Amino acid sequence: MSDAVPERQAPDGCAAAQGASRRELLKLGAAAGTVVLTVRPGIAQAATSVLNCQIPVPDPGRAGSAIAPDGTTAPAGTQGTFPGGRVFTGEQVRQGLRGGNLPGTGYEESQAYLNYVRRLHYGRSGFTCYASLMVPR
Amino acid sequence: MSARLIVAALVDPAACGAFSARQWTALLTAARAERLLGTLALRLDGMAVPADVAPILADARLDARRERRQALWEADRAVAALAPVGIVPVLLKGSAFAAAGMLAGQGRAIGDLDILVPRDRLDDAEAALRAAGWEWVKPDPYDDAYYRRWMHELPPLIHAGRDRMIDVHHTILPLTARRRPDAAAMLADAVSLGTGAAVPRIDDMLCHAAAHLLADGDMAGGLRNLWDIHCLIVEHGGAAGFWPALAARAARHQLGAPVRRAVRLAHRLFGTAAPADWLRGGMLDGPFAARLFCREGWGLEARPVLRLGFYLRSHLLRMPPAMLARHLWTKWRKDHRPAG
Amino acid sequence: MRHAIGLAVGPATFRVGSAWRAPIDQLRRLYAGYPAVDPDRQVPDFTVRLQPARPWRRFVRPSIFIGGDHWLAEAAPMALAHGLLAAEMGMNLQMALGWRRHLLLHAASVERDGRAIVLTGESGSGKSTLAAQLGERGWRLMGDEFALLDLANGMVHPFPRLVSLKNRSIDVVTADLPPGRLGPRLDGTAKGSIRHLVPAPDAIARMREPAMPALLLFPRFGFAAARRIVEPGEAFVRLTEASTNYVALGEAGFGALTRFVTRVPALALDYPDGDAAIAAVEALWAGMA
Amino acid sequence: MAGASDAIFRADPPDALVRVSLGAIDALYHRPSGATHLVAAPVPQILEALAEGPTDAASLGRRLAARFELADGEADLLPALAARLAELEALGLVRREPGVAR
Repeated sequence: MSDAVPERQAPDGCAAAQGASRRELLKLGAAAGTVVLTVRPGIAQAATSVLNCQIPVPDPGRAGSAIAPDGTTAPAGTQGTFPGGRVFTGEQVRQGLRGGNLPGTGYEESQAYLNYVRRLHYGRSGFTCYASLMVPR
Repeated sequence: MSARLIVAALVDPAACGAFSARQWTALLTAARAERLLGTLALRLDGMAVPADVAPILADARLDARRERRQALWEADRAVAALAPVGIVPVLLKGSAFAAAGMLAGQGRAIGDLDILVPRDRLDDAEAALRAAGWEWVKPDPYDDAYYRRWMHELPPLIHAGRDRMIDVHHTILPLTARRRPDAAAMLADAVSLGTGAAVPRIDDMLCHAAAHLLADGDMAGGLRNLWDIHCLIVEHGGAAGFWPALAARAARHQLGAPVRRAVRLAHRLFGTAAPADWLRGGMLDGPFAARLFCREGWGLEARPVLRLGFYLRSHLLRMPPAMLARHLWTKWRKDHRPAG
Repeated sequence: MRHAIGLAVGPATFRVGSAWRAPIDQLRRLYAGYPAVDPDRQVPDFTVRLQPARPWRRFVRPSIFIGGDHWLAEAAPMALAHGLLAAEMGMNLQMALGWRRHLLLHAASVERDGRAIVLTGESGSGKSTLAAQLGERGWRLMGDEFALLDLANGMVHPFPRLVSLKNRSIDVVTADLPPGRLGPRLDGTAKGSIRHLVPAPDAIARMREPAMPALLLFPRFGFAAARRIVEPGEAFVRLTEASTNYVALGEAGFGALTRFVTRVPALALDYPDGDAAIAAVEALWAGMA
Repeated sequence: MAGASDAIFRADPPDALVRVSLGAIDALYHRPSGATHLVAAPVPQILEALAEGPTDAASLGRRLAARFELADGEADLLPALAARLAELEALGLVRREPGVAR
């Protein structure tokens, strides 16, 4: 079958140690950036197309809290915070992360909510939706 | 209810030979919803099953192997993280069954890593885990205070690189619960695995499983916990002195009644062998058995009124009445979503 | 569930149950050419449920929650008018979260002469539209959403579900097609307007026939025409991001994906409009023959 | 993680890792964890050198220098090597021998 496939390079199961050059090794000395990237479970990409998702701000476990400008939650009424109890769709957040404002919000309010979304962790309501927006392309 | 099909298939895999296509569909759907599909798939491994059932079971075995590998790896990572501060974590629930190679671990779904550490070492454990890459899931001062004051565990931590959760317990029931298990005894008598981790004694595992099933929570997904209990007894119930030791241990943990009810329910559903004096009583077991059978063939839970009753009971079990009303209202709003 | 249908797409079988009749009737019409799954004789791989978001929501402002073997708590409830879309999403979700028999790539694929082109990219890259158009122009559409990579032999298996056309691409693709191949136009969904298209008859008739992948494309719609070779390392990373079951498959997924990216040439392809994209694909293909 | 310079490190057994070259980078499948890591030089070289047997960072640096014919002390290897080892230890690809003073 492989005759029919224009091959760019031969399949190569294991690069021989000898192939690593002295020059490559010297990268040791450099203030290397990331030398390791670990593949994460990729619920994300396909979920964007199959999922009409929403992100509650804050999540129901902290219903009633307000959102501070840095995205943390605070007791309702705290000075300088914005009211919680909002729900945004994945698409609205995507637009927001690209520089638009979330619907019905001014710039600072929008940024506070987006900061909240950025701080979401796995296990928190809305995380899967947020993760689905974060696939870098 | 299709949950009865699950029980029938687990007890006697050969019974599946007579199942119709519709029964198989209901069985597989209900078992998946009860997180028992992996267990079922391992029970049925090697049996002749219909051609369209075989790949579904094979997929479930693949998932079970992966969950097992991940659970063992997370345990390994926790051991490595806690070693520098001299803490030997005691693995709980699914991770313990898998790490100790027990029957209850075969095919079992394993979610978060649960470990038990001495209460006076909680701060050290927390610091060591955070140094090794775990982060708070809820970096929220109110939640944090709530957990530390009322719960039997630290607020859940998640590993930043692996997205896996760890629950660090210092005892096995919330501090608000009426019953006060003796966590220090569980820790002191834990069995080392030689890997840097330990697991509770068998009777402690049974006490914990019974507490989890009957003294904490609304019994959703309880069929899996009851199967754990069945497997623990099948594997160890025949040992000399097992039952008297279990009775003494349950009494020490203030879990005598839940452990006895768990044994009776296991006998009632799975035919688990137990001494006659363990099977007496149980006039009130009926609703508990009915609650375990709520799952129907489309994977939904039937009997909403019965389930609501157990939901209310779960809160009475873990909270002083004064806390209850306020908490129930927020919880209801949070939880009342249609679920799988 | 009050209403139900069993159906097969590619290697996967589903039963879809619904609290309402309308979504099932629509599925019955659009999937008429697909193999049926008889609940008295077959055990489907997956269950999808279209259930009321609250018990009373079966009647009052009906609102669908997508449930099933695999589901996401965060899925927003959908209007009953979008029930067909909910059913399609439910089936996609089962595949995305539950399929284990192939490496699942979020990609479209088309076949000619036994060899396949795999097109992957984020929503809006135009892969779905491009694949649908190629499927009407001498190519066999293998799928617009998922390509299933064989874990043992490296072939790509079809998953020719209904094509989900969005917004402007609806008119572009459906202009010359008979109404019998089209679902109702669904306006006001989270992704705008959506219309489902039944793949051409040969795509359905040959839905169990795999093909050897010959080219991997990363198309991007709306840019000046350009192409760039994608190295295997980059292709690997981008495909792990495009796969929902890569991690779940463990070593088998690693083996399949490393083999795929080291054997199949990959190109990033920018194109300004659909006609340019079709021309570019035909030119690439001619150059490979 | 203090004391990386005097700690003894060891690699997993050779069958714990599957390695496939993807041109400029290598893909590693780590069987115990089920994780896939994409790594660039010098990570594969460090893992190979460590596979010869457990050792400390300084001696590992000498192994690497010998393999790649570096003059002793030609590159300021040690701090960078210690940093790479710490990364690999965090991933579970490299372990510290138990019982060694930290």
